[in-house]
Amino acid sequence: GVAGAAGRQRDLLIFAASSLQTALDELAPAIEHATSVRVRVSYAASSALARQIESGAPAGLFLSADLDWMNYLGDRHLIKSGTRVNLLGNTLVLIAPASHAEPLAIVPGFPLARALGTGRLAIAEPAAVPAGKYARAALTSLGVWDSVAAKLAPAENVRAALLFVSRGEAPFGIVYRSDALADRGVAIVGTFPATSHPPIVYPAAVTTAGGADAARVLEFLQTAAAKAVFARQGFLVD
Amino acid sequence: MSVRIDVVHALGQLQLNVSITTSAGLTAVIGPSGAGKTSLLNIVAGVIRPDRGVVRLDDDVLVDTAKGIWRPTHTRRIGYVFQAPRLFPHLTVRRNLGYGRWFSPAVTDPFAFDDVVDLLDLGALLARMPARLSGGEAQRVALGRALLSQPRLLLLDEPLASVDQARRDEVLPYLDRLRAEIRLPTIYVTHTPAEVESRAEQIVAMDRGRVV
Amino acid sequence: MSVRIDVVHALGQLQLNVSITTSAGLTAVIGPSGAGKTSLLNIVAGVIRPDRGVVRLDDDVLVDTAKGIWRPTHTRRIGYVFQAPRLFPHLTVRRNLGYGRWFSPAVTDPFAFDDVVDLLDLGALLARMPARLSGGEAQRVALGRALLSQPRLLLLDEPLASVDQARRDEVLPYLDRLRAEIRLPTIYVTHTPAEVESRAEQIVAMDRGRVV
Amino acid sequence: MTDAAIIALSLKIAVVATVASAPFAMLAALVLARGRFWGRSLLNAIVHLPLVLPPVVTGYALLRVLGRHGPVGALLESTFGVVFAFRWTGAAVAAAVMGFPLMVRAIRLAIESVDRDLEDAAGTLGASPWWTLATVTMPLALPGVLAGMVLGFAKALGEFGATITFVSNIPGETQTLALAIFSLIQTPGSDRAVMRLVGLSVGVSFAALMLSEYLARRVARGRS
Amino acid sequence: MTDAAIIALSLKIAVVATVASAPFAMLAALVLARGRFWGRSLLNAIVHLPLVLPPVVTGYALLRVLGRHGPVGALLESTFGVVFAFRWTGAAVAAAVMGFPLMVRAIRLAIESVDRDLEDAAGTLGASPWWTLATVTMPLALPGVLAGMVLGFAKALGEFGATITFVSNIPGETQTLALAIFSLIQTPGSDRAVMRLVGLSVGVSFAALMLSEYLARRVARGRS
Ligand SMILES: Nc1ncnc2c1ncn2[C@@H]1O[C@H](COP(=O)(O)OP(=O)(O)OP(=O)(O)O)[C@@H](O)[C@H]1O
Ligand SMILES: Nc1ncnc2c1ncn2[C@@H]1O[C@H](COP(=O)(O)OP(=O)(O)OP(=O)(O)O)[C@@H](O)[C@H]1O
Ligand SMILES: [Mg+2]
Ligand SMILES: [Mg+2]
Repeated sequence: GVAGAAGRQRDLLIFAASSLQTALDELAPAIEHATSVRVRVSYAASSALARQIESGAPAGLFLSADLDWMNYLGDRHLIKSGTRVNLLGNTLVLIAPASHAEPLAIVPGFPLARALGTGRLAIAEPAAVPAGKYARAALTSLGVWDSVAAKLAPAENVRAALLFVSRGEAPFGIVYRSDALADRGVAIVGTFPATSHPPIVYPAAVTTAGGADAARVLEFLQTAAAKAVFARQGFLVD
Repeated sequence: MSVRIDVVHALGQLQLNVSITTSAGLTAVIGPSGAGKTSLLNIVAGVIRPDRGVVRLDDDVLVDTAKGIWRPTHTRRIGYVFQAPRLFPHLTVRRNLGYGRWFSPAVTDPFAFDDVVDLLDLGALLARMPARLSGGEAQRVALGRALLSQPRLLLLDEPLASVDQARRDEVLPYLDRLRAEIRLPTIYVTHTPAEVESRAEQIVAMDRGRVV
Repeated sequence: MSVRIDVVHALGQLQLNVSITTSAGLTAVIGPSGAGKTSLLNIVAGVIRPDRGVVRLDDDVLVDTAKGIWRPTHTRRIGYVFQAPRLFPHLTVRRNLGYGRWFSPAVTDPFAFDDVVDLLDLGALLARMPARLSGGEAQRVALGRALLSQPRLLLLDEPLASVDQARRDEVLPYLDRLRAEIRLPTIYVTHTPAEVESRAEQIVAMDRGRVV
Repeated sequence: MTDAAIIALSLKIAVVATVASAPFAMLAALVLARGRFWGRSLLNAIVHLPLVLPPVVTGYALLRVLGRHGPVGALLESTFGVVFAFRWTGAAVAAAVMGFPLMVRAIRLAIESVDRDLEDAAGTLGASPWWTLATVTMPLALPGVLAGMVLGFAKALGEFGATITFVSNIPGETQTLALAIFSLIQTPGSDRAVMRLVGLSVGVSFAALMLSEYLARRVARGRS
Repeated sequence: MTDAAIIALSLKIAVVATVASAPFAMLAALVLARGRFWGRSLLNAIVHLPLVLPPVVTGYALLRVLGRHGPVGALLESTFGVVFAFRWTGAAVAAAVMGFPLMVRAIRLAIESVDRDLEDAAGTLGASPWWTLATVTMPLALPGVLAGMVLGFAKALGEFGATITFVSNIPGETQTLALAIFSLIQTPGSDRAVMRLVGLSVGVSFAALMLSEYLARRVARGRS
């Protein structure tokens, strides 16, 4: 048994989007200390986790990188809607290999296609992965999507996109600031205005299987102490 | 025991068409290479299903294509020494010899294991794997294996082709004794008519699929 | 041509220890099952590497363990009809027969393909796959295949064991003729001394790994 | 989780997956090698499916069918109390399913190369087809069974997509070496840790391969 | 991309991956089956690596080695002008690498079951070891080569993790069926479209399997 089994009441299984791993792993001891709940975290793609919760996964708390999949669970009454919060935010940045990074002003119609030349723009899969969806929205609102749409290198997730840039395979990439900060092989050459894309939100909620422990942990994640850790990782906290 | 074989079977260009009845004792089948001797034994043993015909051991109908009867090989209790030894490569000589005994129903055992081993001089080979046998040794093991399965009919396809004269002269009288004591009828294919001339109660000469 | 064989080789419990010299013509090797006849041929052909010893064809040293000489099988030009036919199952009879000709250096061809096919009566089988041959047919193809590879020495391991009398009586004189015409020395293993008694210029009797 | 615990869990999952699926793989291989029935091609296609589909799809299908709310999963839970969802047993199921086509192919190939003449010989000695199978065909196909199990085991060690989709990535329960490596790869700056786990994976599989080669050599030696 | 274009690309990648890696797989299988040299166990382990490691790791390794800035990738580009990064050729490389252990195992198993007596016979007829290999051993191992190629092809169709990590998911260039399915499965409410593409995958592989079984039957029939 994972959570909820008799005698192991103080164990909590959290389902969290992969991109939260560094921060949550760092927070785990503090969570245990503050709430006396021992947490175990399963990191995977938000889509996989949401479908697992739908199939009765014993997770008490879900931290998604994606509004759509949280909504998916909400529509099916699989989360306690009262507990849902927008836990974190993030910023979208344009990155280049650290070795030859020159600032590029991100304004409507900025010459990204020309800067790319024959190279490709590494982004997370724009049809499916949240970071890719935001990137596509931002480029569209800035009027440069059409000029780069044929020059994309869509990756499985943000980290893979990051890898393409840090390995120098792609001259530019679009990732979250939190990811860009974590990789010394890349440099941020520009930041997308928050207005250029829908707000980047990491929603969190206690699942219908979750109990008081889950609520307490979620509460802790919203304390200043927790926020400081998230902020240090590059997330936006309010 | 009488064996009745009356079958028609097409083998590539060859049309096998044989009708014979043999009664207890030794039946020799002779004939040139490609005459259909092996195929005939295969039909009796149940390894080949004939296109048409009947195979009977006394009243026991093994094959009757008209009536749709076909007794599977393993229920026929017919010992068969193939033209090649076909030993089980993963079993020692001892276990090859013992393989058929699992299924032999008899309580009394006219073919005592040790007798057969002595007769065929297999004592020194029992622990050997088949890959380490000489050609003649392998063929003797195959013969012993068939004898030890306690068949009610024995089919021998040139069983002594690579067995030396001395041993041949021992084995043939032993087979005679077996036939005499337990009335084990035998069909014996050979290229060396001399081997069986004096013993065979019936000689079937085949050529091009037919009895001539 | 003279063949010098002087080897020692351990085979399980058997210690093969043979020293013979044969000169042009037919050498018969006889002896009971397990005597080491096949192993001897294997050593000459290069299929087995002897523990110690020398094998020479005239001045051509094939094996000399003391000097570290070991000529690989395919460079020896020794035709070998094994105890089992060992036909290539994926090639037709015709291509089995032709297999060795790829490598035969001769310009003149004393073993004309058609002659061999006629002699061994293989004409009707040329398009057949080996799986569809009878035991005797397969052995004839193996013999033809070895002859057609234009060897300078022929090793025959009971090549006529499952060949019928009539054909045997044809093949043996043909082999005589080959030996006479092109001086093809032959080492012939058999259980039927009668087969070679009148022909063999030398008879080597083996038992338990030794010449007796 | 310590490295040792992750390795122990991975080994448990891989061994259980390989051993438990071997009989089914033998059966499927046998039916494909020897059966002459109408649905054979279909069975063949189904066996190959986990290879052909992206692992995520297989994992998703497992979740749907064997999950707590899945038709088979619910049945198993209510009748036998067996739960695969989010348990190590489920990870073993995912690994077994993904390795299945590999095992079946190897075993089938070996069965197909068994000399039918030997089976005929067993028949004339009184062995029924089933007994012949057990005492002649399968022993002779043993190298193929071993090769299949090696492939299945290696696959089980490396399986990632179907496992994480079916039973998630729960430390101590379903987080195998492959999943731990994936998690670490997602974490920037953990190249060192990734290399360490990759090294462990390689070490475990190297040991398994050596063992299998040793067994194969013993089988081969036993026949000469 | 239309479904037809995705299928065409997937087939191209799978066929090229399978055909191009087959000779290497035969060579590796041969060396493993017959070679007696010191590094044999090591080679065996290396061949199995893509099976043992999570596909993402393999993709990552490919990127490091064969990427534009990887040691081999840079060399290939400067000497031959060959680029794998973000090209369909790179997807074929990823598929080939992932399918390699499967091909090698099947071929090796088949080579090991070839009767050595036949090779000896070829030798006495004057065939050198290499010629024997070409005219006896490999033809007799053909069922294994076919089985291996089927496994490799199926794996190439389903390969996902290494491909997307190495050459990304570019429609019309590197987006195979498996990658297209992956994109869809991450999108809520796309079950229908996923089912359609899965159906296509199954159809393609079914056709490939039928073809391979037909070829295998022809080989077998040619020998009886
Ligand atoms: N690999 C091996 N290991 C152990 N013993 C072997 C091996 N090969 C052959 N022998 C044994 O060596 C002896 C000689 O074998 P060989 O095949 O040379 O006999 P042979 O004279 O040809 O007999 P046959 O007339 O029966 O063919 C036999 O007793 C055989 O069992
Ligand atoms: N599967 C088959 N397809 C076609 N022809 C076959 C098949 N099996 C055997 N034959 C042919 O049928 C004929 C009879 O074969 P069989 O094996 O019965 O001969 P045999 O009398 O035993 O000969 P031998 O003394 O040479 O062993 C041969 O010409 C053989 O080539
Ligand atoms: Mg015959
Ligand atoms: Mg011999």
